[in-house]
Amino acid sequence: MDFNTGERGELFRREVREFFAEHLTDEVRQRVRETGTVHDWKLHRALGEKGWLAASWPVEYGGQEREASEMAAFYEEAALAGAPFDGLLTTLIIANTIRHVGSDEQKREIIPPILRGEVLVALGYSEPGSGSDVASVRMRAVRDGDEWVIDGEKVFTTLAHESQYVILLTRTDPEVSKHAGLTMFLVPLDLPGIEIRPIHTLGGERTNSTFYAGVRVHDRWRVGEVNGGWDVMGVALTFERTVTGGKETVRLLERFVEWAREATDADGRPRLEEAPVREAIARTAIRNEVSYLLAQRANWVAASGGLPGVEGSQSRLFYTTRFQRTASELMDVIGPEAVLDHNAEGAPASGHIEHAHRHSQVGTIYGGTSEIQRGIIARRGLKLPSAR
Amino acid sequence: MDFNTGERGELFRREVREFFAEHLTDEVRQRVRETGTVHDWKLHRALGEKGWLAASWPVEYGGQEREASEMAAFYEEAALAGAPFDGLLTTLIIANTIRHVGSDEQKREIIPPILRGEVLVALGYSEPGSGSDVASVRMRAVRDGDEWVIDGEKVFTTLAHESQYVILLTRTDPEVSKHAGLTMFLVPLDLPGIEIRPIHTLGGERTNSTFYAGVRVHDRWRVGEVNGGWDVMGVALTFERTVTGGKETVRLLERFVEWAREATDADGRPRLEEAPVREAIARTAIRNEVSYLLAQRANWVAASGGLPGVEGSQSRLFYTTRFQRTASELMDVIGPEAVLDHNAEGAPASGHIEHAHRHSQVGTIYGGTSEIQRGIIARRGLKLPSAR
Amino acid sequence: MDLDLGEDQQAIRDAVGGFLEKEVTPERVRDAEPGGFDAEVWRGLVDLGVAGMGLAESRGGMDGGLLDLALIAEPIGAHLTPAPFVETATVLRLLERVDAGAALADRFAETLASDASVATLALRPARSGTFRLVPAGAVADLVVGLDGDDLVALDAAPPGVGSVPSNLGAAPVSDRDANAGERTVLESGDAARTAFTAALDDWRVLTAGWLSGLADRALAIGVEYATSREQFGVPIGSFQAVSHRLADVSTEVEGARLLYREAAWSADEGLPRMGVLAGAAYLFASETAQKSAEESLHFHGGYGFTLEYDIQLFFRRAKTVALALDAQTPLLHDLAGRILQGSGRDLIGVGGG
Amino acid sequence: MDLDLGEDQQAIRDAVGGFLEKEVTPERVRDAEPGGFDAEVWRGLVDLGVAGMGLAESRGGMDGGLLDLALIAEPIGAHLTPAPFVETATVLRLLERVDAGAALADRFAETLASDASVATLALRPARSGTFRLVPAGAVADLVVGLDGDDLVALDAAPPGVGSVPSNLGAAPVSDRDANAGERTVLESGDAARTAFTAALDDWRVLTAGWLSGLADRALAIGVEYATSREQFGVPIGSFQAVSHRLADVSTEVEGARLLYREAAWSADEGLPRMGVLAGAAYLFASETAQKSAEESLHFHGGYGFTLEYDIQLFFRRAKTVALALDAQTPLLHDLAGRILQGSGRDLIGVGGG
Repeated sequence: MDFNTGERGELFRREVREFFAEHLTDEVRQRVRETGTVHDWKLHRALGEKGWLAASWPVEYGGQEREASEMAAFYEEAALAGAPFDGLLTTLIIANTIRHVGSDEQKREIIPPILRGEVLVALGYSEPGSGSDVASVRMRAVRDGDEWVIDGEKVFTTLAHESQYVILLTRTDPEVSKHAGLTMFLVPLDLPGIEIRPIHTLGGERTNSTFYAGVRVHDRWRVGEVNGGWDVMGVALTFERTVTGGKETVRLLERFVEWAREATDADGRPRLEEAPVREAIARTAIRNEVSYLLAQRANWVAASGGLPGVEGSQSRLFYTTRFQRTASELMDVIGPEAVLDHNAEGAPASGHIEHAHRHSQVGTIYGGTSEIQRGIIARRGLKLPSAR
Repeated sequence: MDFNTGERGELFRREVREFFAEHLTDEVRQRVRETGTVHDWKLHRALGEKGWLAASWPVEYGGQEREASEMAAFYEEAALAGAPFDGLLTTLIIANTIRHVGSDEQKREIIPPILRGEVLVALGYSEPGSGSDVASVRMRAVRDGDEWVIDGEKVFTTLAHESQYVILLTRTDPEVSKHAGLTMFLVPLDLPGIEIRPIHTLGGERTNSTFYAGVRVHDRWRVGEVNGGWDVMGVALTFERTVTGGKETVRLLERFVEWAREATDADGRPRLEEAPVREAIARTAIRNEVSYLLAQRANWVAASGGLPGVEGSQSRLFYTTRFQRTASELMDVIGPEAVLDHNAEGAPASGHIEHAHRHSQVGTIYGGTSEIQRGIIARRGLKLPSAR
Repeated sequence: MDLDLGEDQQAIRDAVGGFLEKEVTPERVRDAEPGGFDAEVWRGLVDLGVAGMGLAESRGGMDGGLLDLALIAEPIGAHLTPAPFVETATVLRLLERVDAGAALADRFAETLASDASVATLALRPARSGTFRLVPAGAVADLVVGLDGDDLVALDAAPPGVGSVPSNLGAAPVSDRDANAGERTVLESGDAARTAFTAALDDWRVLTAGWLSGLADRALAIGVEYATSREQFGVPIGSFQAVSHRLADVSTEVEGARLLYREAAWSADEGLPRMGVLAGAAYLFASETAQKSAEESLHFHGGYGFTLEYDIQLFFRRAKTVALALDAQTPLLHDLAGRILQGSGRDLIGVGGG
Repeated sequence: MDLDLGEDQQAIRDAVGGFLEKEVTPERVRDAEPGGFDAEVWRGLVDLGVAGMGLAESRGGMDGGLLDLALIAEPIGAHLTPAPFVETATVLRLLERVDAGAALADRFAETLASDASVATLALRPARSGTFRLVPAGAVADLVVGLDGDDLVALDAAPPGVGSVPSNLGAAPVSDRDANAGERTVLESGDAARTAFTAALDDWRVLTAGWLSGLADRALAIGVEYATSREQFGVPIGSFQAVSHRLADVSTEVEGARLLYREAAWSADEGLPRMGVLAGAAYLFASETAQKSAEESLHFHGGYGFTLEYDIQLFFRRAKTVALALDAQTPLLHDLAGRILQGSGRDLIGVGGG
């Protein structure tokens, strides 16, 4: 038993920290905050030049074969630096999926530009009528010779407005049971018939609705078998679960402590001396450590060759619910000024905690709601009978 | 809109308070604590002499026609005094039920001695296999001429060992749907074939398992129609919901404040000056006031001629869950000595809070679990579709 | 015990409810962001007579008690109305109560009718000559607050919604100079502190009413969504993971409503428990409003996170109003202090005056 | 990162687990109430070699590190074993660490083998010459504690289980006279406080292991009940109201386990974070054990409330052990103080040493 993340991890951590210190400017952070587009092409290409976009991959696929401890350090440092990496995350999920189940042609065409940081892929699973019930998608794809004609609508197609491709879960056979009639396509976003409309969110981030009217896609863009979309989805979800595991709460606590050291009460005493402030620090630190450990456990299972299904759900459930609770509690401790946001002069911690309060609300939803995670844990982890 | 409980209520409150000050001795309290039998015959008969066992009833039935405010004051004062009135509660539920759906003979035979405080009735609904799913009882009652032969087992037959009667929910027709084949009987506990075995509980209270082997009961003890037991149960449950609405949390806070005024920390300062102690007082007081108001609302609905189904469930849900949380939190504030019980010298608040921690665990179970209450509120109050 | 509203109370609630339903739509609430003030809506409330309800009849008011006012604050909160009803009502009650307030009350009654003036209470004593983050401070023509030993009223031109520091709930808060404009000392010394505390308690009760309205509406939105939204072939409200949590919220919403009403009633009855109940009502309504909005938002799934849906409007205001007075722990300590000054049993939940 | 147990660790866990499964049945736990001590069970742990595992090999021990010990504390807690493993292990580590402890360690190693002696740490400094409510104080032959400026070891006849003040968890606590028996000063001044703090941290980690075991077993009992108990024709574990709450508990149980292990590992590695992790591990395991036992008890329905079912044994001990050291808020303050002494990022959840 060894909790060390390993020497290689620590070496790489320092390198990553230096990289972000150099490339992640306040200007980038500000632009991200103002536009809500959590991606920066310059930074992304710089990561590509470093070879870090898929650093864990085999050398033959353009990777650096970095071990789990290094990858954990990479994502931790990116989160701690507040790097805008939503595009990196979605794109790598699909790159991984293509690498495992894509055609050789797809691999050749897609993977090199992805790794160079020139191409982003957005996720098109959710539809207005389907959320937790992912398999109930209605988007139709109908075969027409060598092509497929796609009609329908997707929501929460985050970064579609910056991406070159979108991966679409479509219904190709409406006659069979809902999981059996799905097919996945990787669709270039510059095809005729595609429309992208922004959706603005509580956290300030922009996402999109995307509309597809008679979009003609060549069969070579099909990923996996016809009507085998649910299997592809299973592969993609595996990568989704292992990639996430944020450090936003650590950053949150750091900013809170910074604030408490500087702020003073009506009598001029540092607020760091106040009992509720200190209790909040202790509570948050405990949650953060448990979040860290549950994430490490999921990563360790993956690194040991396992599929961290239950472990991933536990990590995600704990982290996201505690992130919400912590942000809310920290505001309660700060008091009336806590509601000031980053645009207001003198906002505590430059509005970071207020933003976290808003932003954290999405954590218990995307990538599977907390209810979905609890269901997975109950059924697969605890072997409880199926939910009614 | 008027939150006064009314002058009559306050007058009666004083009278009741004086009664308990006179009749409820420390000796009684101690015996109750030691035996776990939450009933005292002498006190019960004294209540009967006062005419208070069914004080709200019409004069013609031996009542005093006291209004809702007086009854609320009665139960509040009884709870605040720590009076052992489990027997009063179960017996009155059945007395009320008999008054509404019993035969004239049953009324004549049962009600006068009940009101004199000479007779107790225990509740025999639950069985080992049936808890929240009350209607799934298996106890059989088979007709044999003018008699019924009863076989089966009941659990949680509290006070059976002190009672003259038990009300039994039995299955008289196993062929029909589970709610349709039930019949209710009022059974004298001195009949041959009945065995009573104690069950000791976490709260220190004693309850019983009761066993019935070939018990022959005359048909005149049947309450309501043959196979109409579920309707009788509905009537009985209505009375159950309106009677309860404890003040145990108020007593708990009083005892906690008393303790905090007297106890000192390592430096000799009164613990009442400690921040966590004061925060706990404020939190508890808020919960207590909301508990009080939700109970008053249910009583008001009942007093206005309504059936406080949703209101009763909300009152019960809030009160019982907060009682648990409060007892646990107060212990956390007290510290290491909080675990000492009433038998230990120097136990904080004479062990009252430690006992409340144990005792409060049953509140979210009896009279319908919190889950049952939430289901009622969701379906009937919020009109949400049936739970799956 | 009678939990029904009086006839007059019901009639005014109906009138206000009709106005709000028609005028204060979610679009209107959005349009008032980020300044948080809609002058036309405020004018409407003035014309309905509710803005000045707490004034004496001789001044054109209705001599409304705190309960009457709080019962109006509830639907005003339910609609997230961008108009300073709570703030103005708090100050008018104060002016009616202190001798030195009479002349100001006369004058305000006039400008209320003519110009839809706004009054407000600075919730925290001035620090270095500034009242910080005063609710409705951006639009208030009259600001009352505690400055050292004096309870002062400042008749001064408001800085306008352009001065509002960007904030979570689009509240029209603003800092106000404690020495600006025409300054009247209403009370001094202990009398000032007593009057200020009483005004704060009024504000707490009215705000508890406002937050109860918010909580109730947020719950209704959640219930409606859970009833109509289907996943796995059934409405999501049929899942216990959803329905049981909404049942908890509904219980707390009922509790919050009863508690603010009891607090307001006790003020009108002149009961000493009023202070304790006001403190309890504000804290409980704050907690309930946040929980209701959070749960309801969560059950919207991804849509709850979008600005297109209304529930985020509730979510953002619940926290903002809950934090308007102070951090949470000091509020608990204030309440504990009041409870412990009282005579025990009467103050901690037996009720019945 | 390697979360598998080492081979030796697994072998000892298996041996201890086999012994506990066979000997420390729920009946045995009940029989030891209210005194909370079973001499035969303790003798068994001595004979297995685990009671003295932390002693140097030269003294007949295994030179076990804190992680080795904590990994044993977990199944010992899972069985609610009425034997002072945590207490004795804490003191033996202390004696091995301080110079003045060598002679005592020698002697204790002998009496442990011959008489199954018990050692314990008084968790709070003596007040007026008394160590109050010392864990295993009723049966400890050797009590170590802080008395003023001195860290003292008292070799004195234990008062026996008859002296145990009746308590929730049937813990063999007892008050101990700080001047009774043969008194050895182990350290004085700052060195005494440092050594005492280190011993307390060991106790925290071992107790966190014990509580994690309790939490895990309480969860397993709840899951088993929810799987087999039917209501409305289906197992109650198929209701989300049950299954989702058990899923929450299981997540926290995993977290508690990882956290005590990381804390123990960091002690063995000599990392400065050990103090923070020990404080966090004890608080989190306390919370988790209580929640697990409470939820599991609740899902038993009426049976959970009876003394016949085992879950109440877990419920009662969870709170008792959680409160053994101090009230909850002072523990948070202690932890906050340690965090703030540290160098920020390393101490608040990035991990990786």
